[in-house]
Amino acid sequence: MNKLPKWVDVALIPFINLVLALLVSGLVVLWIGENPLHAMQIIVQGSLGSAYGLGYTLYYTTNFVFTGLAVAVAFQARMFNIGGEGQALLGGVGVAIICLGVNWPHWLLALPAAIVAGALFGAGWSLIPAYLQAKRGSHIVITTIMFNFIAYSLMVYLLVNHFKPAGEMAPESAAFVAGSHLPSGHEALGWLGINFPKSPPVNVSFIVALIACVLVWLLIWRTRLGYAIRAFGLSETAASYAGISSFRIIMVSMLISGALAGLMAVNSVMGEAERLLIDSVQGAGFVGIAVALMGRSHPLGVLLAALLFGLLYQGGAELEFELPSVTREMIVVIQGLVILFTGALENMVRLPVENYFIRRKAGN
Amino acid sequence: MDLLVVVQLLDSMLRLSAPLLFACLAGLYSERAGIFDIGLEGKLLASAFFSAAFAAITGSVWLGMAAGITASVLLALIHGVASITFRGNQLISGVAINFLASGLTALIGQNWFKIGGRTPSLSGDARFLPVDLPFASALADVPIIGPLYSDLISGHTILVYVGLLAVPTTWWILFRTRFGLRLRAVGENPEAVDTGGISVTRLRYQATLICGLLCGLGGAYLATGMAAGFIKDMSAGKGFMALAALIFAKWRPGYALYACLLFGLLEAIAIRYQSIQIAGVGTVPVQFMQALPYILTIIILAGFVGKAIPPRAGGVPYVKER
Amino acid sequence: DPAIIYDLGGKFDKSFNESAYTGAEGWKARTGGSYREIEIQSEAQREQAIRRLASSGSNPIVMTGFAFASTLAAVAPDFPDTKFAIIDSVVDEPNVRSVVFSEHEGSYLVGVIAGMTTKTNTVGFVGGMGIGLIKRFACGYVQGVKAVNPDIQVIQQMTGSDPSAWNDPVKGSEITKSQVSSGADIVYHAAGGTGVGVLQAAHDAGILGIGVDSNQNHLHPGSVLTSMLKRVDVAVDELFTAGTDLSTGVKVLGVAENGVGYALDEHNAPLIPEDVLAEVEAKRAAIADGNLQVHNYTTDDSCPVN
Amino acid sequence: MTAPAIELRNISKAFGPVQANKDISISVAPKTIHGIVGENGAGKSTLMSILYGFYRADKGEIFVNGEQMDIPNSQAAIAAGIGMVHQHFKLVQNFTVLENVVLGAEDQILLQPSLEKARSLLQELAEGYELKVDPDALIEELSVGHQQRVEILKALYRRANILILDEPTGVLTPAEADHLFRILRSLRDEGKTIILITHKLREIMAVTDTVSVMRRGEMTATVKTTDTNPQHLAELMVGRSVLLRLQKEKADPGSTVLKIDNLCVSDSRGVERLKNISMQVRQGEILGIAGVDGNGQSELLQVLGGLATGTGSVEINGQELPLSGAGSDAQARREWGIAHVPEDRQLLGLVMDFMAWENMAFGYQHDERCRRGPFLMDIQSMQDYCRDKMKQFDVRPPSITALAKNFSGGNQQKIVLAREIDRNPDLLVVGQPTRGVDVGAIEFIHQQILDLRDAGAAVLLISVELDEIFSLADRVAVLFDGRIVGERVVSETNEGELGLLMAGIAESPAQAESRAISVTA
Ligand SMILES: Nc1ncnc2c1ncn2[C@@H]1O[C@H](COP(=O)(O)OP(=O)(O)OP(=O)(O)O)[C@@H](O)[C@H]1O
Ligand SMILES: Nc1ncnc2c1ncn2[C@@H]1O[C@H](COP(=O)(O)OP(=O)(O)OP(=O)(O)O)[C@@H](O)[C@H]1O
Ligand SMILES: [Mg+2]
Ligand SMILES: [Mg+2]
Repeated sequence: MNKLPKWVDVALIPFINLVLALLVSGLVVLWIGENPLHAMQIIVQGSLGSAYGLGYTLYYTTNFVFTGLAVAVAFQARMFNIGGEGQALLGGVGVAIICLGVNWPHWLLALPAAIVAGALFGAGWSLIPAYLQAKRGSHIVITTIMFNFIAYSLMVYLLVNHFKPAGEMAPESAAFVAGSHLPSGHEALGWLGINFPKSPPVNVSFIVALIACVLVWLLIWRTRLGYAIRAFGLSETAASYAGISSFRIIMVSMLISGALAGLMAVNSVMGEAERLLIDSVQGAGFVGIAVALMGRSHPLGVLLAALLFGLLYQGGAELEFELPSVTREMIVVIQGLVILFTGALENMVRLPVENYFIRRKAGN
Repeated sequence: MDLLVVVQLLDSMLRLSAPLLFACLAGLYSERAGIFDIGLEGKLLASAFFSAAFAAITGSVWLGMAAGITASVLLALIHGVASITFRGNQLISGVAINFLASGLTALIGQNWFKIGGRTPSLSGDARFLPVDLPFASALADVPIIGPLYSDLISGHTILVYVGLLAVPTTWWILFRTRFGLRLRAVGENPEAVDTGGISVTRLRYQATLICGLLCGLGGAYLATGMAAGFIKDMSAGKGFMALAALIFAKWRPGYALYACLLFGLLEAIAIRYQSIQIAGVGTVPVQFMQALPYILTIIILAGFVGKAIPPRAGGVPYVKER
Repeated sequence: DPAIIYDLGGKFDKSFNESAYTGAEGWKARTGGSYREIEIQSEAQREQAIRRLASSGSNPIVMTGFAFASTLAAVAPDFPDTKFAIIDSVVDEPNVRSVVFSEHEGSYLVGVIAGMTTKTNTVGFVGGMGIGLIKRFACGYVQGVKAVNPDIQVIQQMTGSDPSAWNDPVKGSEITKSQVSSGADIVYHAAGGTGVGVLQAAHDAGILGIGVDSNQNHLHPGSVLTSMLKRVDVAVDELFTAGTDLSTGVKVLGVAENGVGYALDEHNAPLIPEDVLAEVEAKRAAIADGNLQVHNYTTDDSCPVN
Repeated sequence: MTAPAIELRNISKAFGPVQANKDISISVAPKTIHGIVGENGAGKSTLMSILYGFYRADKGEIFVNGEQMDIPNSQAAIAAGIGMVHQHFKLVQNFTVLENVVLGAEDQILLQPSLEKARSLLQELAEGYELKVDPDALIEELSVGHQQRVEILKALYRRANILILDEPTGVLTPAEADHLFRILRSLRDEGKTIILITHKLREIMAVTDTVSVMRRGEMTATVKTTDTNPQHLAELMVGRSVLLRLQKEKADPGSTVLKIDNLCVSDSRGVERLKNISMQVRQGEILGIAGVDGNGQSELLQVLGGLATGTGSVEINGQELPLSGAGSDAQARREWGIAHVPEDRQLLGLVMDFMAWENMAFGYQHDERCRRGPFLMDIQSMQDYCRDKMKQFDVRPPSITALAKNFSGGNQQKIVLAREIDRNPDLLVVGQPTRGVDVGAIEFIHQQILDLRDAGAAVLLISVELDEIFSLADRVAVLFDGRIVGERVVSETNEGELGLLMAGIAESPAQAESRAISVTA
């Protein structure tokens, strides 16, 4: 019941939330006995200060764009998909099957196949939670949490019993066929004559992530399905009045969400590891929650928030390297604080800001 | 299977289900009061770390436990402030708390002890040691009763018994006291409580704090009773499993005990046998055993085996004036 | 400068990684040099860690653990001017030194000690992941035990099939408790961080544990019978000392090279009487000069005794 | 003269931008039944909730028995001897009656003694006031009438001397209501003071001693019941002389559009809310459905709008309309040419966080006008259309990008109406079209509905406002307890007759049926 200027809602409040989260993080760093400004400098320097760092930042960003979009799409339908972790793991299985099973002549053929497989497997892993929510009202948060754990177990089982080449000790699949190798930043930019370092794992999946952002934006704001999803998310009762089927919206939004999470494997499994590892997701499914919250469930916001978290992740790795007393768990703390301030404690910031603007308007 | 193996398995089940039980009862108080809590995991972890850390520093497991409980209660308070005072999303708050606990424990652990985020190994008074119940050694040689009593029932740390006692106590508090009545009411219909002249906020904070306390005990048990020190992420999903047990138990203390024992038993089996041969079924991989609690919970949630109806006002912030 | 990357257990796992750490620190103290180190936190960080160090000019780069094998095989060709060394696995690249240990020989020796010490004629073994490397430990151990007395029963259990099996003390202690109740009075572990729980549980139950990799005798003085030494510390020191001149190829460290052995110090001396000491020393000499062949599980994926 | 039992001075309360109470003063004499009447949203419940400590007033003073009191919470109100039966019951559904009664009034830590005490007291009260209810029954198993008794028992158990009842009869059968009034009288005769909120003038006249009238957050008058009459009260309530009727042409009904036979609808708990109703509406005709809120009107709207399932037969232009399963959803209803203006525009009719142009297509997003290609929306065309409609219906402000929640109630309703009427539906079902809408807008909305009728549509109008029925409808059917208890031609009936029907004091269903046939045939 208020008329806040739009920029307050989409920019100012998230910004204040972020500043609060960073302030508290700074206090933690201070408590550990390091200089927060110095730590900040290392993070920024390490993530943006060199082509090398940027390459890693963008690699992480790619992961977080996928999982962030996954959470965001579900949020639009007021579904809280905590299962990105499991869906991304399963997406990895799909991608691995494609990259191991076919002797691809060229990555341009392998990539679409892997996208389809990753999306299908990811969506498949959200199918049962979605169905149970839609048909039986089983809380999606609980079921997706359960499915994350089931996915971990399934992953170990699959790797140990099916993917692991005989005689190998580590639970990981064989290396993917050479034809499924995605051009890295080094190679791709090399075609344009740009010299980009060899090691960072950023690869053409980054482009796929950007395309996914555009497609999600189109879906949510330009298609009739997106219209229905948003209507359902904003008012379930009104949606039923309009003849929008709750079953259909829950299923569709959760399947799209799962598919997006599964797509993350194209970057991490196919693009980076080039084999299926046991924890290829590394918590990115959860980072997606923070990303979607910060990004206000809008693809552009998700992209920016994913960049922020990519920066934190890469910077965090450098931080650990440079300041041994600040381990990379610092990033997990920052992530928790961002989720706390932008998600759970939103009203703490929003109410005073709202009051301020309402009073200012009244004053005029 | 001979008696010895069974006793061993049950013995192990008791040990393994104790942390689940604490967390499950913790969740029970919170959710019965209408506050969903997926941050049980984080509270367990925080408590595990701080109890081990303080036990290591002070040499006293009791001081350690107090520190663990304090940490867990502080996290519970954050959850309370977010979800009661500021009417935030309880699920998001829970997620945030899990992250905070996971990050802070490793970070502080490394900072304090510089051994990779773990605490030094605890020994002597810095740990909860098994207590022998009266007559345990005297009865040990009596057939059947002997092993059952002196191996299975006796010889656990004090916290295991506290956990078991917490079950009837919780039942009694919920169903036999004024506080319990109000607590259950506030999770079903906070307006009824409010118009009855009782503060919804206060009740919910109380429930959250009890939740913190119990998670604190669970964490202390994890690090100073079951293990001899803290290692990174040692709660390893137990908080979520407790949540599963809570749903499985349909938010009732007695069933909660059974659910936790069942999950503990599954874990005990999974630890001992890397694969299990079942006649007619074939080999059951250990991963299936590990996933079984979650699968069972999904089946319950799906409503195929009885319906788990959560407290009606659960997860919804109490808003009096829009 | 040289650099080292520790595996998931971290450099303070009181075991394998810690032994590598001791070696690195020893080198530093001795030469006054400096080195860089990374403890990886997850599987997916392996590659970043290697590349990070290689790009920043560290040379040679040592990594501890077989799990680095596939990653290293993929990364090493990208840095032809950098020398890499991997411990516990063989990577066939021109710039990689592979260091493997004859764990079966060391395990055989502690098996002999266990066999001569057990009173219940039952001893236990707790492995980490059920992989070939660990079965090599187990098989050597069983051979040693049975060499003393073929009637001794050896209970063997693995902790799990994924890397978390290296870092789960609670699981280790649960398994140990179950072995104790089955009559074992000595339990040997080859389970990294999980072993902390094994030794703890052995101590709590009043039986003897046997440590692995590092000398773990001090963890519970009087309750750790001995430790199977795998001189990762010696290997790391040697690799660091060789520096950029490191020769590549495979190097096997066994009893003869003093790469493996058993620990004897003030903590466990009272536990090992003269006759046991004499016997195990005799075996050690026999293995060293080739008179005694201990079967290596990984050569044919099978063990002659069980 | 004794001090008033309750005196409120200059109470004001705002909910955000809504000024629910403005500077209200009222005085209630002890040992009387004091009625408060007012339209929906007048602020009656808010005022009483302030007195009961559920809300805090922004300003104003409260005196109880002559003493100034601060009532920060319900506990304080209870301590001051005030009890309240809320419009929406505040009971814990899966608790027993006993547990609900003691909740918040337990006198010690242990529960059992309190429960025992309550059990015996309940017994006494039950006998004293005819308030029988099984103390061990779960609330969810009780009828609403019994649930209300529990609420009254709750108040009495807390030794309330001043009892507030907020619209207690809205959900009661007439027999239950009469029973309630008997109880209220005997409570008063025992020395208790009772404040009765209702918007049913019949009840005010029947049981109160004094009556206060509220309108739009203000107190407009307090009079002795014996000194007034319903007509006068009604004028005070709506703030104008009643029956401001539009000029309307005589209906010229054509062929039958809607034919309902033996329609039954049950709610989610399986309680039958519509019982074998039958009716017909023809082209160019408005059939009004009158009745007290909660007698099945919502279910009728829902089943026709595709929001609920039912059994029986409904025909549209002679074709059988599916009442459950495939093809019975709201989308399908629109394809059948049924437009639905829901009772609750904020909950159903609009997505409050959608912009005006998005809401203008709501439910019709698959129309040719809204689509571009197989997936996309034609945003340009949707916006142009919205701009047109907003001009035509004089929606203010005329901003197509404003969110629905930022329009006033009347303008929100205009958006819904514009959208539904514009499709030239064969049948328009409309619920409470002017609830919470001001006079100017009412006139406009009524005119639109009449125009639609004159253009040949069949209109089913559901309204609790008899005024509205008389202004618009050509025929009127009265719903009572899920049944149609009578049907009249509007020009041949009067408010008195309909009021009796609405109160359930009427002909038998069989009679109603035969009359319905004779009227429509
Ligand atoms: N908790 C609340 N938050 C915000 N607005 C409210 C709240 N309660 C009531 N209102 C608003 O205050 C105004 C007065 O409402 P109130 O419930 O007091 O009316 P009422 O006279 O009791 O109406 P009714 O006859 O429908 O019960 C309405 O506009 C209503 O929407
Ligand atoms: N929460 C709000 N924030 C901003 N503007 C509002 C809000 N509520 C109402 N308005 C604006 O204030 C104006 C008056 O609103 P109000 O609800 O008082 O109208 P009203 O006089 O009741 O009219 P109606 O009879 O049409 O309901 C409207 O133009 C509306 O757009
Ligand atoms: Mg009201
Ligand atoms: Mg209005």
